[in-house]
Amino acid sequence: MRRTAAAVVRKDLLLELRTKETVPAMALFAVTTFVVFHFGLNRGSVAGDLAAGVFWVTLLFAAMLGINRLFVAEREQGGFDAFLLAPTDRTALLAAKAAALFVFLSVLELIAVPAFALLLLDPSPWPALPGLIGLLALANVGIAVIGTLASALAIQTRARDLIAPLLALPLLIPVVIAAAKATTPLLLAGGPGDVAARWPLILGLYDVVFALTAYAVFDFLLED
Amino acid sequence: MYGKGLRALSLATTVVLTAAFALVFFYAPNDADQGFVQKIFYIHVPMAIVALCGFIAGGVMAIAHLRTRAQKWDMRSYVAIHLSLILGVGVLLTGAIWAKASWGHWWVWNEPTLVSFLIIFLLYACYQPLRFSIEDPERQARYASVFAVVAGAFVPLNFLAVRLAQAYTHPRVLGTTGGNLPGDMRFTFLVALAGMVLLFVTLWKYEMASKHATMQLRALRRKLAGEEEPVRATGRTAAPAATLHARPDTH
Amino acid sequence: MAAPDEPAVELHDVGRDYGERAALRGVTLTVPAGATLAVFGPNGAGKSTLLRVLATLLRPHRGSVRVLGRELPREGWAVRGRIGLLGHDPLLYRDLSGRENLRYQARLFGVDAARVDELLERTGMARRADEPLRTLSRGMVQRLAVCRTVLHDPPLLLLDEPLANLDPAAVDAVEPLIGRDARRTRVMTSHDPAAGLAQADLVLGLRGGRAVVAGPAAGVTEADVGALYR
Amino acid sequence: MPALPLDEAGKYVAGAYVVFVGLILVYVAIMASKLSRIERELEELNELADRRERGT
Repeated sequence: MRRTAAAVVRKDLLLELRTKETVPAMALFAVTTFVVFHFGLNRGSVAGDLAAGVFWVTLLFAAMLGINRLFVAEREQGGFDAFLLAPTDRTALLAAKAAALFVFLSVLELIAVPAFALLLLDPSPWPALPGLIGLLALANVGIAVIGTLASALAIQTRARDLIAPLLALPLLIPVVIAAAKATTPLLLAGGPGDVAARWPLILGLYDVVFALTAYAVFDFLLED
Repeated sequence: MYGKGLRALSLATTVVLTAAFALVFFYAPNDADQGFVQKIFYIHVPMAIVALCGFIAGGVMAIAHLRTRAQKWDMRSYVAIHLSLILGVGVLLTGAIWAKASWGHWWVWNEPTLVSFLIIFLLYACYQPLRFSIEDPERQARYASVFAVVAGAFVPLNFLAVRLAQAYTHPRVLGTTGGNLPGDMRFTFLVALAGMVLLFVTLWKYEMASKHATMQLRALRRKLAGEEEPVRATGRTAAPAATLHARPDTH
Repeated sequence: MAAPDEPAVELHDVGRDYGERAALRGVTLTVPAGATLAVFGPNGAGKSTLLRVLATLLRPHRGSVRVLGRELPREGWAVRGRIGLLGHDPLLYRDLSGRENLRYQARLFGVDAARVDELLERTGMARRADEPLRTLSRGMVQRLAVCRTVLHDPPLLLLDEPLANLDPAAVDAVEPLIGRDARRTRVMTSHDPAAGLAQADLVLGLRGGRAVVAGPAAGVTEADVGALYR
Repeated sequence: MPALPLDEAGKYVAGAYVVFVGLILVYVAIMASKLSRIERELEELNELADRRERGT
């Protein structure tokens, strides 16, 4: 299982390096959205819960671009058949695609977080950084698992670019709730307060439950 | 096959529902602070509970469908979710009316059951479009079941997350679950809930009978028409379609 | 390799539907190990469906399927590493190079990377192995697809019009890999009765999902095959 | 929020119950249209059976 998953992740990262079609688009989308928020909210800078809200909503919608592109190569260039013909464990595809999406999200955040700090964030980001990185990792897992499942469900349909976000967004609301609530104290104007332990715990629990659910049902999407 | 218990069931539903309405208006006292408006509670909350249970039931039937590959489970899951969606519309409308009456505007964010119900409704609203946009009937059934299982697991999680989020911003204004209601109001609520459950089961059996009849009809058409007559294109539907290998009479 | 006397492929009354239309209806045939079965029939007769069922990509809805001594779909996992499918779609990523694609496939099949270089050499693709597929000609992509098909040296080859629109040079390059070979059983579809019959030990004629012609190649003439297409 | 005067509250409560009953009626109407479709198809099949019987 791990050998197959590693092979698929390696291929996806290589494919992304070659085509550079997903991650750059997500990063540009995120930065542009910050600008839009600036004019939308017509505020020079944001802090506290508003900052957390702007940050997480932008990340969520940038992630939608990655989710829409996740299985396109498999669908259009026979990747599914190539994978199913090999002696592979079907759920390895779920693990691999989720890992690939996790990497894409992490690279996106490498660009989005500094941009956010530069463009909109009122307090200095440095003290909040360690806490933020931990939260980002937890949230990325949730977004990666749910995004992969939604993308796999939508890829076989005709209206796939519409169905995937419509499936993923409601499922991601608990992630946004927990992430935003946990980030708010970090971005307070007066400097980071302590994060209530409850929210990262909820985020972690949600990730685990959804990973198990996805693991249980994913095979049925590939059986024909 | 499904129509068997229908007559008795619909009779029981009408009796219990009318009894519930009677109790609501003539027996249950007005709520202390909410007054007459609280009567909406007796219909809004049972509908919400039944709709949520319908979604979860749809998920359980979907698990049965994925495991046994029997087409009848897919149909049952489809009808359960389809009905819960219709009830869901009712829940949101009555919820809005109740919000307008109690708090003066059509939508409130401080009522966790209403908020999480909206999220669940938005998720399940994708069920029909997802089914409709997959051509191959067997894959349509399988993908719909995977969706139903995932969404079924999401229902309780979503409730938890929203309730936790709400609890720490502004404490709940009024307990909407039946738990802390005085005796006579609680009894009325339970009768109303029973009526709603009966209504759901009746409509479910009713729609299952109708869908089953359509399947029998199509099978008969195939037998009679054989290959020569092109089967009149029934157009694409989100509803489960007959597939050859799952003969409708396999129960 | 299936046990010597065990037939490589055994179908009994196999059916597969697509919604209300039956793509395969009551197909029964047996292909001994090492033999070549030629499959003829107009488009939509069920040729590709048959190959995908044998390749464990499609579950049969009716009847029983045994491939390389294993019953499908229950024991699909056991034969998956021992079947090679060459279809119309090369199943390779256009934006990756030939070598990268085959390295990826080698990792999926647990085959050592040296085999990739050997196959690239044998099909004359070594020189252009590092250019993205989208810059290569149809013939070259088909050669790489053949490499992917035989990468894990499968005892059963499923070939869907393998030599269609290939230039002679490409045909010579791939012939040794997917041509007749006692060690390998082949199920080959084709539209060219002459070429197909020449290579075949057994023949299967499909029409509307039904097996209308089935039996040893000796008893079948080009006219019988032609009749399928009228 | 002080309890609404009865007539105004009554309006809302009545509205809620009308929505409930309305929903059921809409549902019955949908099912009725499905029933009529089944009826029409059955008639067609009957004709088909008769034609089949007369061997045409």
